[in-house]
Amino acid sequence: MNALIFSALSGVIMMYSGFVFKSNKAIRTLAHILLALVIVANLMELKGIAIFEVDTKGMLYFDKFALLFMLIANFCTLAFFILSSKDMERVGRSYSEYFALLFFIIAGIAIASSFKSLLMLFLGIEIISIPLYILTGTDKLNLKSNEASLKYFLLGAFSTGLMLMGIALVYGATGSFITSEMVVNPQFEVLLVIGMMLLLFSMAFKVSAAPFHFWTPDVYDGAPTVFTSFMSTIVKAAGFIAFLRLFDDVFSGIRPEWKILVAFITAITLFIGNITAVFQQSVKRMLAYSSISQAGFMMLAVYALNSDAKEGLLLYAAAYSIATIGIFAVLIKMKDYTFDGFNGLARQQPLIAATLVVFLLSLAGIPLTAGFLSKFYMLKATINAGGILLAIFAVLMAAVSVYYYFRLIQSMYFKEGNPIAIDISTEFRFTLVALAGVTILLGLFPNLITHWLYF
Amino acid sequence: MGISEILFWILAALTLFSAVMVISSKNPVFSVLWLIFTFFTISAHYILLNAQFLAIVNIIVYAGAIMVLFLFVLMLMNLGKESEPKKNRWLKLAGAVAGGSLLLVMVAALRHTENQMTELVTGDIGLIKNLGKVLFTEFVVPFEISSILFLSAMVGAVVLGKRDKPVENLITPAVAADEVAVVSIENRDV
Amino acid sequence: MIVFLLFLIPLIGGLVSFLIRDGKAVRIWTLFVSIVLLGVSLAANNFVADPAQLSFNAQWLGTLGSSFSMKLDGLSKLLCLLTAVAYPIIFIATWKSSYTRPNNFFGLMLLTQAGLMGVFTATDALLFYFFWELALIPVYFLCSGWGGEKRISVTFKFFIYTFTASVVMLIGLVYLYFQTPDRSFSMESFYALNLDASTQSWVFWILFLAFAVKMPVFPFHTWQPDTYEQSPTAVTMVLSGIMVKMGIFGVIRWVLPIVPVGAYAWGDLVMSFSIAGIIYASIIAIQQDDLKRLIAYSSIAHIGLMAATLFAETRSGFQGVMIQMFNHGVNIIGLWIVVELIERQFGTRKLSQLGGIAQKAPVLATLLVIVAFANISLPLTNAFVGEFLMFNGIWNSAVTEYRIVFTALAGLSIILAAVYTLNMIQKVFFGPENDITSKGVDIRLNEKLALSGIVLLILVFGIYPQPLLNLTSGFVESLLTKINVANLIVN
Amino acid sequence: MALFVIGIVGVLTRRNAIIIFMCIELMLNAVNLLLVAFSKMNNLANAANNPSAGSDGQLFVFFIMVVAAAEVAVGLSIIVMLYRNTHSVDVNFLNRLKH
Amino acid sequence: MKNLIFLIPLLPFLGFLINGLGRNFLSKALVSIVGCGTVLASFIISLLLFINKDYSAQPIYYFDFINIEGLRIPFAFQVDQLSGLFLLIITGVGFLIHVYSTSYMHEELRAHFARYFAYLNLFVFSMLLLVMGANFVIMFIGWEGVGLCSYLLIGYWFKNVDFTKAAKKAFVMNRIGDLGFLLAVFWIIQQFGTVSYYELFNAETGKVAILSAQNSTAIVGITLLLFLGATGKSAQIPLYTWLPDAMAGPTPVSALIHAATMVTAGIYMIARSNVLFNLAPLTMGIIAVVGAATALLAATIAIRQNDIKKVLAYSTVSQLGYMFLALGTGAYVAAVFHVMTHAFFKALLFLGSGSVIHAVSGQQDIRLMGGLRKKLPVTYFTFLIGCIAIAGIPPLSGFFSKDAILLNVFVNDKFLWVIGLITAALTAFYMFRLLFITFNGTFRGTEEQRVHIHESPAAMTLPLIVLAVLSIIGGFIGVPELFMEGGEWLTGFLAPVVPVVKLHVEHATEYLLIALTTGVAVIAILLAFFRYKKYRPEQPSGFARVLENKWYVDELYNSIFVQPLNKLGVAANRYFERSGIDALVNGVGRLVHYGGRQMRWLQSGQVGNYILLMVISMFLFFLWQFFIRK
Repeated sequence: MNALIFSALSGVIMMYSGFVFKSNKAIRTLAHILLALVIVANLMELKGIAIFEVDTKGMLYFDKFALLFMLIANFCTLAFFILSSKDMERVGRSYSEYFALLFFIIAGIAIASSFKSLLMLFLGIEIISIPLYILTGTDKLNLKSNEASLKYFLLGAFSTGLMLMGIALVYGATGSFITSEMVVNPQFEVLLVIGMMLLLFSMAFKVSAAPFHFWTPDVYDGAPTVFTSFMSTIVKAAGFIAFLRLFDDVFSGIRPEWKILVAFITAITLFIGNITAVFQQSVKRMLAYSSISQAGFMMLAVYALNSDAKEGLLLYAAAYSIATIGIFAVLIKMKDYTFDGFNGLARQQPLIAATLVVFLLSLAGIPLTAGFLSKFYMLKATINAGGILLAIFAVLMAAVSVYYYFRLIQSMYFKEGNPIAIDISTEFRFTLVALAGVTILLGLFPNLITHWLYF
Repeated sequence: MGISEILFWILAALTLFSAVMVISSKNPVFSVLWLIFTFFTISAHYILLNAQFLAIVNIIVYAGAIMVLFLFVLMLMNLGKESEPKKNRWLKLAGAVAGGSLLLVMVAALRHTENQMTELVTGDIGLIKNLGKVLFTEFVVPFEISSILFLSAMVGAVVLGKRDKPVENLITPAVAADEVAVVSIENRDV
Repeated sequence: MIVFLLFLIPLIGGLVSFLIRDGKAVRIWTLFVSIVLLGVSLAANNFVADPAQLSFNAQWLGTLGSSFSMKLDGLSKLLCLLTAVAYPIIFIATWKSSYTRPNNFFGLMLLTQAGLMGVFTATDALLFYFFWELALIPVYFLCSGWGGEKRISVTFKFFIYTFTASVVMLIGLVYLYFQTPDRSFSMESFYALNLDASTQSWVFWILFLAFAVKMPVFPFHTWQPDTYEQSPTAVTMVLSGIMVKMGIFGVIRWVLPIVPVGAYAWGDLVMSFSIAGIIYASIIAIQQDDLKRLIAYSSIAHIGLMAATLFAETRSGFQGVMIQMFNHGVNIIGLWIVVELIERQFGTRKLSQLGGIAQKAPVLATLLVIVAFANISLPLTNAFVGEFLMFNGIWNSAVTEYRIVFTALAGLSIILAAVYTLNMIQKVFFGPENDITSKGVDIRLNEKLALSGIVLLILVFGIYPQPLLNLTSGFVESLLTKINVANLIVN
Repeated sequence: MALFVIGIVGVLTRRNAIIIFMCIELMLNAVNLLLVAFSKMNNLANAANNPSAGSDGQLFVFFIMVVAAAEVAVGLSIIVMLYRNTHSVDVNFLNRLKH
Repeated sequence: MKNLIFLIPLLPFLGFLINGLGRNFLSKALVSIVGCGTVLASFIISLLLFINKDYSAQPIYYFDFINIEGLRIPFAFQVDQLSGLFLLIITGVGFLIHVYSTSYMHEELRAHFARYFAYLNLFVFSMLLLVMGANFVIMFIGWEGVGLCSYLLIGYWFKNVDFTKAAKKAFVMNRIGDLGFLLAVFWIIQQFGTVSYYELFNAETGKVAILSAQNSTAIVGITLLLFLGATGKSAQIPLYTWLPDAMAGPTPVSALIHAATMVTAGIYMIARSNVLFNLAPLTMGIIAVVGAATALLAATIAIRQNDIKKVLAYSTVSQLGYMFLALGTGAYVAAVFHVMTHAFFKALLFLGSGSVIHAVSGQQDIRLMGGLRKKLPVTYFTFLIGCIAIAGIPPLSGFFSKDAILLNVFVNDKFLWVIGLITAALTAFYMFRLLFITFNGTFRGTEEQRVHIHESPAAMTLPLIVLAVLSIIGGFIGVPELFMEGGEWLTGFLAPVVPVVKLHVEHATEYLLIALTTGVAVIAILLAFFRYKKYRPEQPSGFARVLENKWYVDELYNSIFVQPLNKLGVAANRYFERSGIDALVNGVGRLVHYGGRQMRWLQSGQVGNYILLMVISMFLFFLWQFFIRK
């Protein structure tokens, strides 16, 4: 609750900061401070200190899982701010508003990750989505951005419709929106199943799982790269948390009904994400597809739905977000977004190239990085849930993913070229290295995150 | 078959008809008008279902504010005339067929429960007084949270509309209209 | 504790060498590290009797049921020794090769060594997997960064191939983890498993695939000749001398004792493929014009024999495989050194362009002939002992009905090996000189040193192999017990 | 239910962004209607003794309307922005981003 | 004395090491001294052993070569009568060849000279290991060792590509036999659990005697495989073709290979395992037939060869066939006896031919020789003795050993005896053809060569003389009792290893046979004399051409083994490897790539299509969930 309120307030403050401060630097500093405050508040709550006592009537419940995820999300956002917030200046003039929207999204994430009522789920998802529609379209003179924004909006609204229908049907079958108060009326079980399916589809849409992923590449590609970075990582992870919670709380009773469906969706997601990524020439678009394939892996958590899955999802969220944010942060600095644009980067910027390698290895799931362990958790959870074939399929697809991630490494290290990277500050380097360090650290000691769940 | 039931069937038929007209009208303006008509019939449904408050809000917010906004934008863009190029016939057909099949499947899955849904009851929970009470006790948190939503929508409209002067002027009233709508709802509740 | 040192020394040494900018200094440093490691390894093999010293256990990933545990038993000792011996020889042999960014090169080399040491000593499945990949990644960078013309695509194929297989193995390991009663990745728990026959038979494949690709067993071998051809020679030495042993090691440690029934059920098939691979690779080796490819195919043939022997499940066979792992490592490194020398001097590896080097470089020729004859396992060279025991193992196998056929067909390899190896000697060293080779000179001191070291190892273990046999005899005994007990239970 | 599907079909068959948007609104209305019906249906038994029973469904409808309003604001501003740049609201025109 | 046994092989090995490592420093004289001295020392020790009768079937254990549970292979020597005899032959004849070589190879560069002696020493070492080893594995070490050395020596002049190819051929052919040997060893291990001769063949506790009776298939298998090994090493059908090609090496090497060492290994091995072979009559039959066939085939080829060394080479093959014929009829002693006499006269002949070649500046074609009798008296005379000996004219050594063999064969199988007899006649014929063409008539070479002809130095003639003497008297250790009281000394000597089998033949028959053999030989010699007294080069025609081309066996092997193997390799490499397996592997990658490309079309960029696809998939999901799943 702390973080939710703080972030919402921060959003409001940022909204007005544009009138107060004229310098972007001041706005940026303010945003950093506010985010730090949010994190502090979050930590305090995790330690059991709540600043605000709000009775949510059982609609929100901030358990360790949610808080921990919020913490991860906030930390990743902080990293994102440090690495890329300067680049938001290049998107458009409404600098402070961007921050405001980002803070609102964080608030939405807080809601989506701690909902206990379908209403809250709906509101949370919408609070996340609406600012995203806007952020996607912020590069107003760029037709690609416009187009992406409209596509995102239309499809998003469509999926909202599906979600609402699903909620309505679930409500019809159970008589309540509060997850703990649901009583399944056996007469209406078929309603519940249809509702579940609709919710499944719409959530699959939000986390860009196939075959509801079509918006993802276009939107990620069209959106200003800074915001792609944010929306493809933290927001997506939040979607998964919500997804997991929803199915854990509401539909765990009818698991046989959806287990195969989820497995199927997972498999197609993995397949489409990886296979299509192979052919991409633009790193940005490749990352978009890679995010689909990573989503496939996270879907395994939904499939497995056990404690490993939850731990793993947290780890996954952290690992995936850090790595992707890092890569995007460098991508933003590049002139040329194609693979060839990275040729020879290792010569020019050895340190940055090395950190990128760490991130890519993490995404590919190579041991000693957080990416491996998070994938490992997912596989473990899946096998525990009996999906050994699915696990095998997943690792095969992971092997495919190595192909496109390593293409970038090849470009940087083994090809000659003269890439143009602009505006790389010491601070930027330092943060990247720190993130790489975190990636490796988590790869060695995942308990750093997961033990919070149990202490 | 009571009067309310007859009414229900008539309304239902009207609703569906107007909805079909929405999607089949060649002229977008007519579509909007048909949509408004649909909203009216839905409001009538609400009344049948004893949800008077919703019926009113529906008319005010949807038919009043939102649809006017739509119309406004349409007029602004000068899209009143048939401007839609021919869409691939096959694609259209495929869309219709796919949607139709989806309907069929869903209805088939739901056929056991279909009967239940038409039963109508009376009651007074739909009254503003009762709803307001619940809204500000149990549902106060989502209510506040929805303000975040509005704030972000507002900021968004501002962000998107900022640069070009003429459009900015256009968008701002839209936001204002929303604000007004919210305010009006709040006022009514209280 | 000393086992941890085996891993730690190259790891730290490798990380340090990244920081040494000076090319000369980094060479000296890495050589120093590798020699220290050799010392430690020898000490571990000979002077440390305390079992507590030979194992290492630390808490790690407790919630996952995995711990950082390592142990030196006979098998690990042997392979660690091989790794430790090979590196100084490789460094000395390639002393004069110049590399761009030498600090990265040597750093990665040592990291690979750390990974190898880890693979050979890990007694925890997850840890094993970690090391497995740790050994792979630096090699990928080494090959891609310093290799030949087509290095990028070739190495990529190699990497994806092995990676794919290894992740499938990971699934198998996790599956096994869930079968253990105490939910643990430790080797002991895995060994204690007693799965039913049908489970074993598919788990076997999941596990075996990774090792089959790594070894490689026909028909998973196609990455190998290309990779060997394109890699820098020092890396090729590591790859063929040590890394392929990871596959065999893996089967011995992680397949046979865990799914003995599966191994028994599929043994005939695997043996058939391995032996087909021996003949196939030998026949192709005869046709090769490129020295590196020739040796690569020869290696496939040799490894095929080892793979086949593993599934014969006899004492003699296992002993043979183990001693052969060591010996093959030594021999093939020797061959690569020769190739490196030839290529550096004459700028070509094509058999058709070489010839008559024996006149120009008699020392090289002599040493090569010895190494080459070790490659075809002539008696009194080290390889003979291994192959003798392996053939004997297959012949005396109790688990296959086709033992005689297998032995006879596998035996063809000693004929075919003679054909291609002598072909190679003849075309490279004998005959008249030509334009390319007439400029040649004999080898330098460091190269003599490295090759002499190899030759010395070849002869010493060829004449008196008993120390190596003793090293692993205890291990083989326990391995056989495990396999047999498991077979008995099921039958 | 039929209304919902008509909405979907509308989304499918039209290419004017605004009309698609309207069809989505249609879908939302279908949901609203359904919710109200369900809220009645589920509380048949206890409607008598608890005056506020079933109000959650209706309030949900209320929130949907709120959200829909916000969406309309954002959506229309996006459409307008696009129109400014392209002078078209034809979604099929939007295929600069593909593959 | 026994303590010195280990020195017998070790000394030549040391010689090898010294000469090999010091080849750039040691002078030729020093090399010669080391090379010959070590072998001489070994010979002296062997002789002392012989004189002291220090023979025993008990192995002398040194260390464990391989010792794993269930299989213990000690590094041990066994010097009994059989190996003792071989030791004498190897070191004795070997020494003479070494001495001969010091002169023959004198024109080589210093380093190569040393290399040559190093190889020679290694050769002797390997052969000693072969005969001294106390078990099959040690024997195998020597067995392969001589293969290696023959490879090195045949390819000694490595600049010549053909020579190195011949060396390769020798090694590969040998390896085929070695494989048989090796498999036999495994089978022995499986059957008996040991490879030690003592444990296997010992009359009291020998495992063969105890275990074998029950399983005759195994025995037949083992013996057949062993025999396969022997055919490789001892140049029998079908693996004999390497031996004539092995003439590529320096002539003394040929002498060493053909006379004293290598090729006798097979005989030694079979004689050594006579216990085993006696239990396998089938194998014995096969050996006899193969031996006879080889003897005849090689003899026919030898008639038409024009290379002086090739004639001798085929003669060797033929004589080896004789020995196998003897072995096959159970006459182990006769075979060993023939090995010994053959060692003498064949070494003599080879060294003689070397002397000839040396004299005519490296010319080997007898068609370009002739009339050398006057110029090379010593050579001619010793060569003549060699020819008489090999032709089997009494009382030279060849007569006795050949007679012993034929007698045995006659008792066992009349048909094979006829073949033996024909072979004997052919032998006499081709040897004297060689003699006459080479030494009689007039010189047919170039003028330059003619001027250059000279008798060889003492270091070469001396060994010739010694060998000639041995060829004359060597037969007396096996004189049949028919001629001399207390004859058959060799049989008695070898009795501890090879049980004595008494033949029951009438004296009259025996005399008749002797007369027949001798008569046939004499007739053949006369024929040769008349035909080749005045030789003129002639064009072979018809059948002669077939003979000159060695029955086209090489071509046959080439077309049924070598070519298909090469073609298979090329095909495997090109079609199976590249476009088969590898293409499959790459194909997976390409498929993924292709799939990626096709997948892109789904991403059409059109919102309408996206929604349509979503709706269709929703529809399918619903369909599946509610109608298909249940």
